[in-house]
Amino acid sequence: AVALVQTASGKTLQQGIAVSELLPDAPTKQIGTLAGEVGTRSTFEKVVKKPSDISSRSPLQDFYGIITPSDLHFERHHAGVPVIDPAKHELLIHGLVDKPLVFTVGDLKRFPSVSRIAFLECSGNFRSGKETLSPQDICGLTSQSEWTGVKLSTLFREVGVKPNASWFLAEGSDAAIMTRSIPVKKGWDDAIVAYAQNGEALRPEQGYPVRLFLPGWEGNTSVKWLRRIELSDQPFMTREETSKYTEPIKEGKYRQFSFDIDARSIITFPAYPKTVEKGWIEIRGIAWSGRGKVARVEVSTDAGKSWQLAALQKPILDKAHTAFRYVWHWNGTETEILSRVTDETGYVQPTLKQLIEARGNTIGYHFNPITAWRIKPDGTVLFKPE
Amino acid sequence: AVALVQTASGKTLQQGIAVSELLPDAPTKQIGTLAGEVGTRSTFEKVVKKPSDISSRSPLQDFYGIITPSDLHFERHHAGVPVIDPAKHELLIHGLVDKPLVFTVGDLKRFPSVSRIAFLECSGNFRSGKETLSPQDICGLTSQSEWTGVKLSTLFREVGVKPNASWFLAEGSDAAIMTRSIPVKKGWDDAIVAYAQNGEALRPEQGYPVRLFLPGWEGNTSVKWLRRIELSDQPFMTREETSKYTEPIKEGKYRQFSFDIDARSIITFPAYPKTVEKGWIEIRGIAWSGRGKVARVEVSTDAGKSWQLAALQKPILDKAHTAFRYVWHWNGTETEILSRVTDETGYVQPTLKQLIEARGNTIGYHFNPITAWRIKPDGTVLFKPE
Amino acid sequence: PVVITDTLPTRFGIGRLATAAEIARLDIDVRPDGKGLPAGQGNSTTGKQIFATKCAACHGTGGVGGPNGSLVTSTNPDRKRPEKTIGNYWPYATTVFDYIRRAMPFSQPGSLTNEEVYHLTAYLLQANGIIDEKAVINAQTLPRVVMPAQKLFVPDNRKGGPEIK
Amino acid sequence: PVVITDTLPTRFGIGRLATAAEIARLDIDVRPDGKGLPAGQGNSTTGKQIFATKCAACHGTGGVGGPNGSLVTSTNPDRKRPEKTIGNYWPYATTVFDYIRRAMPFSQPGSLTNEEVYHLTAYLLQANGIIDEKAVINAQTLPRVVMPAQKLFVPDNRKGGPEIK
Ligand code: HEC
Ligand code: HEC
Ligand SMILES: [Ca+2]
Ligand SMILES: [Ca+2]
Ligand SMILES: [Ca+2]
Ligand SMILES: [Ca+2]
Ligand SMILES: [Ca+2]
Ligand SMILES: [Ca+2]
Ligand SMILES: [Co+2]
Ligand SMILES: [Co+2]
Repeated sequence: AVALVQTASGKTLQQGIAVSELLPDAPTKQIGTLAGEVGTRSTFEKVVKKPSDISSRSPLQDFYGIITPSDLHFERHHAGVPVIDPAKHELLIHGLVDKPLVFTVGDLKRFPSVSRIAFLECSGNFRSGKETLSPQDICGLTSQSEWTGVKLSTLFREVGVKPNASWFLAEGSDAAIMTRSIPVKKGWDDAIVAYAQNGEALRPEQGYPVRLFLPGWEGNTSVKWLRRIELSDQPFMTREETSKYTEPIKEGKYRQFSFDIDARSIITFPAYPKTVEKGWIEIRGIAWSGRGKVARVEVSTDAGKSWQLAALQKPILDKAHTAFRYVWHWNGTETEILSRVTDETGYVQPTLKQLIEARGNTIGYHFNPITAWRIKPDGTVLFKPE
Repeated sequence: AVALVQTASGKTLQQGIAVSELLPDAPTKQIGTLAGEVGTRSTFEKVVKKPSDISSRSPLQDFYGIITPSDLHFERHHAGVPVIDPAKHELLIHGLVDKPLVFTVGDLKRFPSVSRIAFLECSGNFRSGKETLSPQDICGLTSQSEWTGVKLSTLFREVGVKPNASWFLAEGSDAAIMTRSIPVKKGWDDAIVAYAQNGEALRPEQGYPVRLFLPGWEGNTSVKWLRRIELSDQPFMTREETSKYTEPIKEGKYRQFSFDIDARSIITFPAYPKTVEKGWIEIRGIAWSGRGKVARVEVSTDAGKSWQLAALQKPILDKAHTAFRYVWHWNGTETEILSRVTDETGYVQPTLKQLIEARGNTIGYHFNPITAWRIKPDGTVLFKPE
Repeated sequence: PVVITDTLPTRFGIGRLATAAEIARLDIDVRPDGKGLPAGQGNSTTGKQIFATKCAACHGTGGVGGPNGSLVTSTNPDRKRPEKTIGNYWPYATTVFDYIRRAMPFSQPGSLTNEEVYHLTAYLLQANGIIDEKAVINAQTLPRVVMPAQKLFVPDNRKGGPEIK
Repeated sequence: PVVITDTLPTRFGIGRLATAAEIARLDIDVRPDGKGLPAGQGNSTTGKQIFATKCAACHGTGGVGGPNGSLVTSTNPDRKRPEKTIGNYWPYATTVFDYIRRAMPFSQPGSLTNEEVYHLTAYLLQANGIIDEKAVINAQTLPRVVMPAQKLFVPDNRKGGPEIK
């Protein structure tokens, strides 16, 4: 039915026409779903992690802001995700302590609590080798949550950690009984025994019901499904800090106990597989450092010849993914865009070449190079492996 | 089988015993779930909203920190949650503008973006009347997300809002075609046309694919499923700003266009239905103001006779739920605990009595009284309706 | 952290120009001054019949009672406070037209013709004693109807600071 | 915002004292100095047999190759760099015992007896040419085994600031 419609000033004649004919869309003509107990994700959204058996990469190119939806937080585990009944789970703290104690999950929640928004990144978070890699492929083993728990220092005081305790073992309750040795100082500084993530209990993939969370440190040290902490006067030299999570440096040596995550940034838009149109483009990305706050992010739109300061979205938090943006007018000619972060220690994100020069001709853990994206005249965007 | 177990120094004899007999739990003895595309919530967690047909209250007593999990964000809608195909959805901006424009969802995402963590609260967020009310029952129509979108001011510049435009209509694409009139100033100040929430696309219940987000203002004005904005030189006097969302004040008058959310706080632990034990208790809660930052939260553990400053968890953000904590030693005698927020304008959260004195003897929208919890000697906690 | 803003243009050239036709198709609001009211007209007698068929099940016979609330003012001795209705609480008559057209009947929103909405508006105003049975409601007359509740509404005067309002 | 900390006690009195028995049940780690090693002992001949039955399917015959990686150093001309194995990359022998006991065999973790773990440890050290076939591995001998790779490891010397390390 052709209908004469009203103008903005209501002048045109249109008697006897149902308003339904004036309205564009079905949603306005039928009552929607009533309120429920648990919300839903739109079925039009197909945002997923990319899993292997042992890890699953966050779709960084599909995210907005700095919070990672908990069910899209990257995964890395050594024997799958255990099913743990929180009523049966306990944390034992023993070794060089005055009073070895066992805490139920309920006990841990009774202590003074702390929350912080911080990233968690696997130190093996680097892939390269072909042009058709997305941010998720290159660097999807980093995610960010608001973590809540009890400070480990509070528990240290409760058990009375002895002065000669210099390391502690953190042990998980998964089938790998994952263990890492951690300097006691980190426990006093800012370690959290976390039981919540983004407002709710930890997700199973993230250590439900209790995990260690070591802000700024390589993800593997934030032992999930935490069941035991043993205070010691030396490291335990577990398999995860010897055979794994050690990396080659020059002269045939290997670096051990490399905990800090070096500062890194990546442009998540525009990035493969998305495409762009000529004109104004907001270049978007995230930057972070395991050593403190992001001080600055620079963006280059001319393959690294010149650099401009990007805007940083507040709040700029310590050891946290920080969103950066740079509004750019693309004239349609082929170019490369890059981002480079500087953290508050003055560390500037290196190029792959600088990293290889510094460490020798091998790629290992803690690779955080500047990522370049090629923008083709047709608007396709490709990763530039170096 | 009784097994002689090793001591911490490994001395006790225990040959021929499988380590499985030494280990407490099944999770360490079978490979867990492999990594996946989308994470899960532990089946041991039963945290849900409390729904009626038209609204659904967030379980504040079950939350940690300040981010509300998106699927537990409160709901309020007037004709259900519509199903909207983002490829078909458009936003029209017209009226007193130089250039009426239609934006696809993709168009909106191309503009410079902004993110902010802020609360959203329904101005009808108050229940009382019996002792067995939880924070969810009393005040569960408030939630907090990191919202991402384009500033409305950016779109205002794009369409060229005329100088004589003083109000705009925001219209939803639900079956109520929900509309509100908003002063143009709010559009220039800090309004966001949001398309994302906590890192991902808005959830359908929260306005997918596009909603208005007006920081600090009563939730109903943040029109969801936004399809149209019309600039005008006067308000439209829609049903939601006349028959609804107006409240009685003294002398038989009714307050209209009461946008700002007055500062409020609530203790979420200890609170009904949880119970406590004698000894150290961390009193926890959230505080917020629609007019800026939380300046201070005071807690009373003696029924309001004396007040102590609570610790505020950083970051303390503008127009955002802010977590507060107060560590208290409960000696087991009956008492009442209360919290009271002061915002940066100097506004102090009132008692119900003060509110009723100020507004006359009726309860309406924007009721933000101090909430008191009675702690009984047996550790049960009850709401104290006044 | 330095924020680059000087590169930002006023306009990004994003979005497509809206045609008059597509604006009109969506522009269904009605302002207190009548802007937005379509052609057509209604009267309370016809409105009463439509109401009985399409509305009374939810809003009661004659607009009083019903599972979804009264629309017509009445003196009900069972209630402490009078129910808020169009007669005693709605400050603008145009809102009646606007709201019914966009949202009612609840289970079939968007199904009424403009003519039906005019009739229903006329009926609800008449049943509330605001206009008489003979009155014709159209784009000219509706904005002129003065509602009893209009004088009750005052703007928000809260403004932060120590005073509780 | 003022933070109250002076009311905080050192100890909250939360948690229950761990008994020696329950500590021992969980305390399965083994340190480089041997602390944590249980009684028992192993030899490479027995270990070789257990390995063939329970491990070789994943780690290859003789610990070379296999879907889950070599554990024994070999010269494989197909590979640019030698595979990292116990022989060329593990700095401490105690880690072999600790890791196998806690995590292997991958599909049946926690199923080995301490004795079996000693045998397997002896075998993997012998196959890697670190101990000879006659050596007995137990709580006294294992910590004394010096691993070829131990000298390769250096502590992290990165510390922020402008230098790339
Ligand atoms: C199936 C039930 C149902 C039917 C049929 C129905 N309504 Fe409603 N009506 C409702 C509900 C529910 C509301 C409240 C909606 C809300 O608050 O979002 C309502 C609200 C209203 C209001 C606003 C009342 C106020 O005080 O704010 C008016 C006016 C109204 N209806 C008029 C009508 C008219 C006219 C019809 C018939 C054409 C009609 N209704 C048919 C259920 C119904
Ligand atoms: C079903 C397959 C499977 C079986 C059977 C198996 N393993 Fe493994 N093994 C693995 C996998 C997979 C890994 C890597 C685990 C990881 O990285 O988290 C591994 C790792 C190891 C490692 C560490 C290698 C390194 O370089 O870090 C050792 C040592 C080991 N296994 C020994 C054994 C022994 C001894 C047995 C038999 C008792 C055994 N494995 C049986 C799959 C298996
Ligand atoms: Ca992890
Ligand atoms: Ca809402
Ligand atoms: Ca209009
Ligand atoms: Ca409709
Ligand atoms: Ca030990
Ligand atoms: Ca095991
Ligand atoms: Co490392
Ligand atoms: Co209001």
